[in-house]
Amino acid sequence: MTVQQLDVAALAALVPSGARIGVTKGEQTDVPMALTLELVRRGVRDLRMVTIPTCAFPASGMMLDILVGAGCVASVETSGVSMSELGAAPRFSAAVKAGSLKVIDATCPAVYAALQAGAKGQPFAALRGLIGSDLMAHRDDWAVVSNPFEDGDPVAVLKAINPDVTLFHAPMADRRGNVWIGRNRDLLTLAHASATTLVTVEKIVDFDLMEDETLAPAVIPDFYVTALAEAPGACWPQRADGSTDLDVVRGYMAAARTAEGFADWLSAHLDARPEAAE
Amino acid sequence: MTVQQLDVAALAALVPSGARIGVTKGEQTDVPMALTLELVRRGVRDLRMVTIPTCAFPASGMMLDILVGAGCVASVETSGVSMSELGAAPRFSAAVKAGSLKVIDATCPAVYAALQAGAKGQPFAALRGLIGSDLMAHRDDWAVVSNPFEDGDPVAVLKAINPDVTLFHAPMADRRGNVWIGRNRDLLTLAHASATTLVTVEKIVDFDLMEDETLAPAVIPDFYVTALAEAPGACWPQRADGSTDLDVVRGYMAAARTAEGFADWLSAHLDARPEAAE
Amino acid sequence: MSAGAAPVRPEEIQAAAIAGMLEGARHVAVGMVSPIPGTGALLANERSGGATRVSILGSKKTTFWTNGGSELFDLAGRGRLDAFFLSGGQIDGGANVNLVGVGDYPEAKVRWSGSFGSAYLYFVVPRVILFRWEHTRRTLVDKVDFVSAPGTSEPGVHRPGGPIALITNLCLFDFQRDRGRFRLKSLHPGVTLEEVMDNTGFDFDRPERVGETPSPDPETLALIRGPVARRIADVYPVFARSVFGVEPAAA
Amino acid sequence: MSAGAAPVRPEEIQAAAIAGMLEGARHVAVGMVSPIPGTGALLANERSGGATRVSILGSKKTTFWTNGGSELFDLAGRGRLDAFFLSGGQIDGGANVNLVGVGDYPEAKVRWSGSFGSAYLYFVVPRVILFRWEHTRRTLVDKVDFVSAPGTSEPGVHRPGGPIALITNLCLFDFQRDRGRFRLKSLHPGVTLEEVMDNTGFDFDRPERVGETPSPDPETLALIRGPVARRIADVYPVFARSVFGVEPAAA
Repeated sequence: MTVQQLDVAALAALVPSGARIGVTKGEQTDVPMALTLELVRRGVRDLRMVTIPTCAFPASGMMLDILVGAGCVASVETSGVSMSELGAAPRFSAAVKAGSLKVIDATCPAVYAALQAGAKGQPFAALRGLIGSDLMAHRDDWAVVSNPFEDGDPVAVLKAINPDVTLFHAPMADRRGNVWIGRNRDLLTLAHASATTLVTVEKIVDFDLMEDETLAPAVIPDFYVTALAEAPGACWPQRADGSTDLDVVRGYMAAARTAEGFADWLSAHLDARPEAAE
Repeated sequence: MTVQQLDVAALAALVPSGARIGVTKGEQTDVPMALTLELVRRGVRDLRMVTIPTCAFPASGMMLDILVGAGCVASVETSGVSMSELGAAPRFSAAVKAGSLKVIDATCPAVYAALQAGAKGQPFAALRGLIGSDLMAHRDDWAVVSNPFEDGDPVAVLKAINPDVTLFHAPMADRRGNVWIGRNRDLLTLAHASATTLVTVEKIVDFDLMEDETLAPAVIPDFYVTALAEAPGACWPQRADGSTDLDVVRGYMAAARTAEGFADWLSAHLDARPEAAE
Repeated sequence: MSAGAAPVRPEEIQAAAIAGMLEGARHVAVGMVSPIPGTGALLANERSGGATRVSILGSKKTTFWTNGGSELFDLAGRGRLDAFFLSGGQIDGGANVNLVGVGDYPEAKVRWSGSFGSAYLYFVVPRVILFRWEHTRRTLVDKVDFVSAPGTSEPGVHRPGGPIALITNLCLFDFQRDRGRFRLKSLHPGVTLEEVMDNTGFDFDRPERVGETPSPDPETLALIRGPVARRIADVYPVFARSVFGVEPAAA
Repeated sequence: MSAGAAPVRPEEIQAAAIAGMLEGARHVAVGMVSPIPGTGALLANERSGGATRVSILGSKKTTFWTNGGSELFDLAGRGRLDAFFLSGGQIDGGANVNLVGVGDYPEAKVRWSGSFGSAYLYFVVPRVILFRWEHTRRTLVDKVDFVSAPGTSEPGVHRPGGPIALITNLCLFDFQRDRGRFRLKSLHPGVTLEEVMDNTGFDFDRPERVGETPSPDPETLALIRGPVARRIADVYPVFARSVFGVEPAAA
């Protein structure tokens, strides 16, 4: 079996409106910006975003902010959305203040624990902490139970997270569809937990990644990958070396301070396809 | 900080009698046979073995069988002990029949789930299945609870596993004590879950494993490693290429059919140090 | 290759029967020391043009895990493993499986290796195929001494999976989940109903007329003796040599 | 290097105070956008001869995870992370931290980024050091609008960790876990008690005589301005340039 190889637009076409979408935090070259812009072009609606566990790096915050600003998003389940040291995510903050975006507030280890349970196909995970936090009060998918192995020991349990669709960018794949992710292990957990996994990669190599015993440990095997696209630069404004073009993010933030500025930025960039500047 | 580098005997000296010992299943080059034979030489007693999740490959079954036969073991928590296609583990089977060894019977995914909870420092893990098995009836560290997120849905929960000491062999380490484990991810989970992790390695390399982005994803960082020894061949009768010298295992099994034959085999091999034939 | 030249062997009939139960499966896992299920699974893989993926455990070359030993179980928990094989020291008429031992547990007159993944996979894998190549009253018992994994579950217990069949050296049973009982499906060539009745320790249903387990057609036989035999030889060289006269390819 | 030449800066006093609270720690993690805690942690690392390991999040060069983003939390859950830093849009007198926003949740007059790992790490990390460089009644409030992470827990709740101190641009508070209240420990040089009282929205305890937060001795200052400044420049170049006049080393 070989994983379907498509172009980015065809990949994005597999994402239905209303889907629960998993995205990772953008610490490495994992931000699926090209896919995001295709979703905006398509006018997808009512996405229920789950960030693993945040979108709080400049490029990942920007990606989420664009989806929110473009009206594609119904809710965001997250432990943090920002542009990191550059500041707040403008369209996200505006949507929350306007009451047009539902935020399901979480805390990072709870997202991880629930996702790991999801990746194992188990119903819930136990996690220390949380008790007494207002986060708990607003989550009907978190509960406190008694530890059956210790008297008088309340423990929080969290319903498993299983996204409908996961989107990310990765350094490379092979022709069978095995995807190499380096140290970004969150991508593997997310692919295990998701019904559909759509991946853009910097390059497709001609050898079998699973045959190389130094690369194989960091591979997501092809049977977790629904479809992929070779799309160098699809993590723009992240660069392939893991750094981010902060001027792009600053430019975006300046524009997105207002709804009009955001609309202008968006139409300019949807036309220019900056994410596909090959 | 640099991890202590010792010889195998000094490493084994860190294992106290009565300790709960984690070992992996021996699918790759992970069987800590040299450490095992040192424990026997030292006359360690009352070990509570936890196999992750089995010792049912020829070399791992043999390792566990030697510890049991030498009287080092009080109990074995396991989902399977055997020499795989070569047959049953002779001293293990004899000890169970004689009633001198306590077996805490488990099932593989339960061991993994409980170990993963242990690696996260969480009190328990939920797992499907198990309900109605006689395994459940004999485990006071397993329980059935109601899924708080679904009515009428009983779910098994398993108390976390945290070994006192983990023992394994790995392909290589660097001078800081980072250990490269290839695809044998169980070793990483076990090191996370254990209070003390003692490792023999085939070789120590002169570069920093964490600096190599293709090797780093399969590294156990030094801060999980208590001490290590460079000991090529310490996974005997496994070979560095992952194969096993089955004639050694067959020879052991023939000898260990009787207590006397086992004693002879043992004294011959404790003297000969076959695991250190460099 | 001389497909059809040599007489059909029982292992080939059994493997073909197994492959027939794997149609449409996306992913099939084969446990350790299971050469006939492995042959059946690889036959299903060949027939499907690779669409049915086969993972043979204990063989790095034929597994694709990158997340440790728990990945198989996680895959199964996610509903992504369609079929698995299970044997047992004892199997009873309710499809309960005992992999632990004979006697009043924890006392053991005989101690087997242990329950492995049975107490989980039996619940979550939709098509679990039981096999036992010693069809006797010692192995197929009225009631197992220890339930490693129960054949059926109480209502309310999450159980998308379970046994679908039991194949032995004598015959093939279907398992009826609603009734919690086996039903004889077919006798292997040359086996009589009486032989099965005499050697089975549990009660089972049977149709008016019991058919014969079909021998593989020439095309299937060619697949078994060709690509399947060559691939199984990499994992089970002793088996492949004795059944197919095939040696493993140089690694 | 000219340690002692330039006047001591507030950031240096704060970082030295932080380092003093990290003595004997095996592993300290520093969250994102936390240059002064980062400076303090690296100072503790230098002073300990490397025995105190420092992981600065968001920087691949200064973290050592190989098991994804959950590894930090797993390490903390295992009791292997001794110290962490936490800030908040609001912090109240019970050491409750609000990272979510101002207003009647889920309505928000102001929305902040979110709670990150606070609701967990605050429970399991033994030494959590709170910091806030804007010491005003807007930030240090009587009661937070939203509890991202509570300062104390009911008896019976597993809580090996919690806050030990709050450091601001004006002063240093100790947190008294038994009383659930802050206690003023020292005023930074040039800051008066009245200034602190006027700018603090919560009630706190104070000793008869409040001392001054000590300035780092010359040896410490040399460490801060030497190896620590060079290392912090790799992670927080803008901060290092403005405070220490140091540029990052070529990567």
